Amino acid sequence: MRIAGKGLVSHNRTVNFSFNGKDYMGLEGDTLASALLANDVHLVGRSFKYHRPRGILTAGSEEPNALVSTGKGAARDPNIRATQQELFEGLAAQSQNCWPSVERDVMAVNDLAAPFLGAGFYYKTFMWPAPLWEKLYEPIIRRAAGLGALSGAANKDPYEKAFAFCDLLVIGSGPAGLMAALTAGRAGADVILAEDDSRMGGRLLAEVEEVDGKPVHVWVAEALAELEAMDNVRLMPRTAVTGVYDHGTYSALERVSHHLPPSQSLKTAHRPRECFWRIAAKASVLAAGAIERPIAFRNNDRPGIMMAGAVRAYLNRWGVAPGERITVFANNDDAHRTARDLVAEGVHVTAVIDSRHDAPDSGEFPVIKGAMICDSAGRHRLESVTIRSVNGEEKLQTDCLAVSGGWNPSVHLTCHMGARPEWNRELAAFLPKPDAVPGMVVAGAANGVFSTYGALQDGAQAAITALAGIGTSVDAVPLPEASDAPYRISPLWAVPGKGRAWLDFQNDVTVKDVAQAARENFRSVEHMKRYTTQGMATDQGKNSNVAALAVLADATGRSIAETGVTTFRPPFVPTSIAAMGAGAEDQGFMPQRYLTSHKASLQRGAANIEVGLWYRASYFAKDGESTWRQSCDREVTMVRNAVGVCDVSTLGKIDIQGPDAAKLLDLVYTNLFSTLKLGRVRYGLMLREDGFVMDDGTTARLGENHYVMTTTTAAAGQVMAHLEYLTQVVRPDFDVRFTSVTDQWAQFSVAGPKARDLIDALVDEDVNSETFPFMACGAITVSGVAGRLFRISFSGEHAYEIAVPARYGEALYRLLLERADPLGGGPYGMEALNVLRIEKGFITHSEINGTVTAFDLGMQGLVSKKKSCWGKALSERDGLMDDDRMRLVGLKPVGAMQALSAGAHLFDPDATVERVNDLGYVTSVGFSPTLGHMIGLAMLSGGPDRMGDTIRLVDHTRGIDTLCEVVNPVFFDPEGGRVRG
Amino acid sequence: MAETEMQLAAKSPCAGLLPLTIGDVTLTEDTPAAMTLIAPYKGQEKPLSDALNAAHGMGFPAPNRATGNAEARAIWFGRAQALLVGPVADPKLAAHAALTDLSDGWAVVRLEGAHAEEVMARLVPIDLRPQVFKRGHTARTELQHMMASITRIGPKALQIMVFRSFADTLVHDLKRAMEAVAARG
Amino acid sequence: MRITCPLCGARDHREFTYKGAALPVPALDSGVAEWDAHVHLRENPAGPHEELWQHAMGCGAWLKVRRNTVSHEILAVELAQDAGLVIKEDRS
Amino acid sequence: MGFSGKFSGWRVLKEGLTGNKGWTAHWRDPEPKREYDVVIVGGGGHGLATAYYLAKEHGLRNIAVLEKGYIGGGNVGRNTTIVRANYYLPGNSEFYSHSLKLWEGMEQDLNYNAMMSQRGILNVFHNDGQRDAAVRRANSIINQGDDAEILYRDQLKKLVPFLNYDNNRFPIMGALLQRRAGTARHDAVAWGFARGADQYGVDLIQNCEVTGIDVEGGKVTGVQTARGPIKAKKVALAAAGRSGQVAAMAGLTLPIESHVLQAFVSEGLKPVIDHVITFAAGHLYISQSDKGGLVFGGNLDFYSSYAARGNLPTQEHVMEAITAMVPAVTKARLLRSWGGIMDMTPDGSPIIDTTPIDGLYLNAGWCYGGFKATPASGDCFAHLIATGRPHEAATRFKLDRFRSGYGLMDEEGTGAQHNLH
Repeated sequence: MRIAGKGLVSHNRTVNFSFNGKDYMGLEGDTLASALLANDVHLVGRSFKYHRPRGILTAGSEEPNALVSTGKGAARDPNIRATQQELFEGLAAQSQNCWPSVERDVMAVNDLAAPFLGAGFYYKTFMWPAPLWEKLYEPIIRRAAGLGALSGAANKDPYEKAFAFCDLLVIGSGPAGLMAALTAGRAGADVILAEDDSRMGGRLLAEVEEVDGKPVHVWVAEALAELEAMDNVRLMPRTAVTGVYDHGTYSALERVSHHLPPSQSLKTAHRPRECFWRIAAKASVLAAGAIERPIAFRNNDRPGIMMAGAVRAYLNRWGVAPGERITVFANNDDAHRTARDLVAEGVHVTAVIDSRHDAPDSGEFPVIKGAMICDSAGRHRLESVTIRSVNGEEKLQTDCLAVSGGWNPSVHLTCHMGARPEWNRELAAFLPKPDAVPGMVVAGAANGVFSTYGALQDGAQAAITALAGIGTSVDAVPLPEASDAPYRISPLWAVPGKGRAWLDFQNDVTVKDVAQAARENFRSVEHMKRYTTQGMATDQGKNSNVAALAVLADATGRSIAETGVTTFRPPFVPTSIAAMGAGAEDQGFMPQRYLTSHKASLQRGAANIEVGLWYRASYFAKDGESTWRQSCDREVTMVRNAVGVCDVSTLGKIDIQGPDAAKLLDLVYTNLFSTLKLGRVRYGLMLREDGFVMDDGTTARLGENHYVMTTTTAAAGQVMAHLEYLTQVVRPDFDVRFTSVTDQWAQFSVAGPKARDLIDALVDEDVNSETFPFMACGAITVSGVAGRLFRISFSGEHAYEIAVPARYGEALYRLLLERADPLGGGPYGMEALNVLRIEKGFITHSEINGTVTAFDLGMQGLVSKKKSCWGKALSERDGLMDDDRMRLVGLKPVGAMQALSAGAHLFDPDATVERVNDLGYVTSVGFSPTLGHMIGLAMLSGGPDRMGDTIRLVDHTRGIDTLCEVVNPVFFDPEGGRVRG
Repeated sequence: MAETEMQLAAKSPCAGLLPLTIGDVTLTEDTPAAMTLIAPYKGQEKPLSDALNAAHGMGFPAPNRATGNAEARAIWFGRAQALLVGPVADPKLAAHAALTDLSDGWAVVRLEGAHAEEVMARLVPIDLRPQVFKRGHTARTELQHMMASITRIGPKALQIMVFRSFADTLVHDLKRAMEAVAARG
Repeated sequence: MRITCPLCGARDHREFTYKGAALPVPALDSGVAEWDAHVHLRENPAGPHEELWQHAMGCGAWLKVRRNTVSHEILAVELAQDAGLVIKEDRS
Repeated sequence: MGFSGKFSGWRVLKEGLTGNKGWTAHWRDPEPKREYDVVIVGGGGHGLATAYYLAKEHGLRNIAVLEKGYIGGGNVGRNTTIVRANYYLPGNSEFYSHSLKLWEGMEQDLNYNAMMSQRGILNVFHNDGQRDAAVRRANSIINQGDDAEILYRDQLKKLVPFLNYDNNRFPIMGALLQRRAGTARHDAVAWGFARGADQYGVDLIQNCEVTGIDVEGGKVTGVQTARGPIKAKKVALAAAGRSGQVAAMAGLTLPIESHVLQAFVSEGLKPVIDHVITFAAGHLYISQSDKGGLVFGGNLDFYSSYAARGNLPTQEHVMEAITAMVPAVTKARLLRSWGGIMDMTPDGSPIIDTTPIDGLYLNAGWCYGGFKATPASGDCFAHLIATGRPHEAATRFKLDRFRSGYGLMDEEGTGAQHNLH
């Protein structure tokens, strides 16, 4: 029921919305919850296990009951808190976890079976017969459980992430937060004030009182205007601080456009739905307020039973009375204000039922002292409550019950770094442990200071203390006058009696469940939580934890302090995966690196594959070629018979200079480089410190103290970090400098018998076997551009790699292809490159898979005996030199047309195919058009000792079971005549 | 031996991608004539700085600082190295430092406009607000998942560099952030 | 976590990579036992721990960081080049 | 049948009709005795399973499990609940194969429903190299006698249509499927073994931190605890996460670093993911619990830590991976994140072995494979403790393998840097 003119909503601006398909009207400034209550809608959802009817309990993000779905199609957003969702024109929301409707939910039958569905029942049954778990029991349980449903479609809404920095982060904008921000802001500190609510002011927005002689919301508006005007203060409404991390790192979730209708225009099409903030704050003030807690009694979960503070908030902020005959049930003075404010607005208050015998008479409403509510009635809406007092039990007609079991300070964020809150007997609440988070000062209700004046004072002091901690001294600011009423409470957790009394509303955990858990020896608070699921719902126990552990303490005969709390962990409010993962949509997950030849390759029909972060051409389909194999075979043959061009710029290139450059190379490579002559290139192998092969590649000596090292594409980053490690940690005495030049140079392999013809005709210099013998390198000029030429080969053919500054890469690539075409040549891709290298027994990271040694690869000859090197010591462990290790061999099929398979395993032909007989595996295979059959490389136990043996190759997944001959891994031109020719 | 003479066409890293204006923020490509990494040898920091001053008119920059001006700038580029941007490095510097031509190794863009820092706040984990990251300041950091160099070159202008091959992703990420900032209005 | 790089200042730890305990490097030829201990065995303290990080996405410097493994409090950071972990002289 | 009686559907009905008053403690809380034949340090899944199998398979009765906090409070209660046998290196293959077989009969054996759900695990691959590695792995699994299938894109699409098959960076090519793999209710595993061990008379002693290990003349004689000294003929360490700290009490330095691994759960949602799905790109694994929460995780935080909590970069990376790979679930909200402390070894594989100290046994180094190992770890460790010989399914989990170089089990090939596995 709306009260005309009351509250902070705009009474003259109506907003149309729908709930469960029915149209309603609300006001600007409403939440979905306040608008539903204004329309007298109380039944909003169903509980998790028993599908009990549920209404609105709270007025904040801790709401456990009133969870709805909004949005259509892929934009559907499940589990939206009605208490937080601001109303906008056209908002359409639906109830969840009910079918066919929230009024008639067939699963409500669960409630009848409740005696059999108590705490942990599922651990004790559904075990027979075993296969029925997956086939019957589990599907039923899964369908019954869960809350909202995802749409099933990819989320296309925009989200974003951002970073922010400040001296002081103030969390919460109630009296303590506002005073903290004003104190720090006036002193010129760099301040962020973050508030979960859409409107700043915190609890002050929900109260009728005066601050500084003005109505409280006027004071709030003035304070905000002052803060708004400060350049050094940033106000962040709709922003919940979700986590506290090490060294002043905070996470926060901003609901950027949940309160706006879906974007209709191009300008707002990219407007994020949410923003996930990473805030680095030198200090912080936690002023997150407190959360009111329910009292457990029989059937305390009906729609219409609400928190007393929430009832007051709906009245004072939104001008809504959630009932016509409202009853209050409390154990503290604060809840009496709810009755007072209702009466002041002419709402009928039946009585305040106060469990304390010494409860005050605080206004024009009856107070029944020393009494409790022990039951309620009403199917979809509260109709009556039963009062138990010294006079016995008595029914009272009422349509709304405002309950207060006291307030729990919001200590959650103080626990994110492992601290536990401390029990305060006087306040009957857990208070934050001092210095729980370095740099964080807690103030106001979050610190157990519940009066308005106390919170203002505490907030101001907290800012001074927090800033002093980072060396900034700040003057105290004058404090406004405000009420300083004491907080008086006498603990009451659960009303004794029969029946089910709810602790955790969403997960349907009752007092009985906790008592039963204790009886079954789940006495640790963690055991109780895990056994009953109390505190595991979407509110993470914000509404239920303290009462549940008080009930547990009672059941186990311990004090609350002894019983302790479970751990609060991030995030403080549930945070969408989309917000925390923003930026990773489509191509955003990892960067993409493109070759200078990328566009030209595509124009030649290239299919691309990703290699590390790079995109490379895998093959170039020509007209008439319908499979990659056809293209690959042609490209291999082209390289073997004419000339092929391949962009090899993805290989890591590291420019190394300095007097100790050669020493560094000798340290990092297994073989000697200090003996490498100027203008020459050498192949090298480098080891990890554990003795396994890290990478291989070539290094060229360009000058007296100048080298350029080549790494594989995959290991480029690892090798760079390794060199930094060696020169900064291991040998900082080396006078050597290096940097990545991978992107500086576009480098192309030109391979094949006609490679020299092509290169010689292209560059200004004479290229012949004298000027550029095999493994030579030098400067060249190509079409007026200074470049480099390396006579190296990864195909076994006469080959070069030609490099020019990257700006000329595309032009050179086009020119190379233009020159190759008339020679019968053309581009080749990764597939052909792979076959060419397998034919030659050259290794890639298919072989260097992190578990092989130089010995395994047959490269022990490359480990110099004249010097030591990084990784050599551990490479000489007995187990790594054992002849039975799996070692590199070639495989060719016995019977020409047999298929080989990478990932197949190897067995003796007369052994059974089982793990104990496993001799190795195939690393790489390809069809060799040169040889006319498939070839493969494999790691085979005792491999080199089995040359000529027949071995059985089995790939269950591809249905291949074939015999192979173990051969030398160099299939083609083993003498190497072609490469030198 | 080449039989023809013709110049290879040059292409900049962001060719075809920039310029771009979204809201009040503009992204353009800069193509400095030359970029040279200067890494002083042991004990050569002082003589190098002198030689740099003599040859190009600026000293070797301290960490997180850039020296020089728009025509010739020395940007601190990480541990024990700086990038000379603009002029071709005087070969005499090689007596004191390793010189490596990186003229083609990095994509260089300029982000300019009233909301430039807000765009960057969506991508970069350091505080680039003008009162903190002032003229002459530079940083090696990351932009999304890319290594980057960021330098303030004007009251509302930042220079951003990433490895050349990342140019596409750089523009993609900046564009996305520019759109989000503009959409907030 | 934020680590104060001696060169760059305080930075988010996403810019850094972690190697492990900061241990003096044995001589290359000091044999399997010493290298086994260096590469594999760890004191693994619950408390202050000296460890190596690299400011990989920043200036590239390797750092020796003294950090509490229980509270994550960072007690000291220095450039690894100055930390004296240098390789022992080979016997050969 | 023990203290808490036999559990069954009938019993649930009967107790339900009589007000659920008949349920009693699932295990006792005994005072520690002065001496035991075997003291197990660590009341997590492995320690409890060890006690259970020592009693059940080897007839020992005078056993205590000493737990610093509450039983099941370590990694068995803070993991992503995945059970699988899809390793490919000798040592791991036979061990996890054995473990999966034990899982399959465990609930009936323990008379405790741990909700073992053989819903299948999909390891998604994105390129040729990953495909070949998946094929090699699948063949290893089949050669071991377990089930594995390679599904290609179109087959996979029928099974899990909601993945992003055309991600620019990581298009999905196929997946390795193990149908017998799945999930289990992690807490219930600990409780089931605890109840089972208790029924054999094993003393489960909670809130009993071990503060010292007594060694005389190279032989273990007992332990010092927060509740006084306890003598023991044999002491078995099963304190993964804290192994280095516990072993140090006996003067041992282990090849182990402790690292934090985070895990995540979303709010409850109606069923959407029916399998466990892991991705070769981005180190992501995700499934949905029976309660409806998406349960997921990724890589380590990478730095040494004993704090059971993580930091943002890893959290964000995991969420980014989901955003890229499974955009259909990104409207789900993260409800809770937590961290577990992992014993990371140099090859990513565990240790079940004797130690240089007579009577002191070590079960450690589970990296993040500990949960699925729970029953076999208990069975094999119990075998070693009782007989002095390794169980045939755990002959290779040697403490000295890093020094000898024999039998290293580096499944990922990342080398001897503890945090890279």
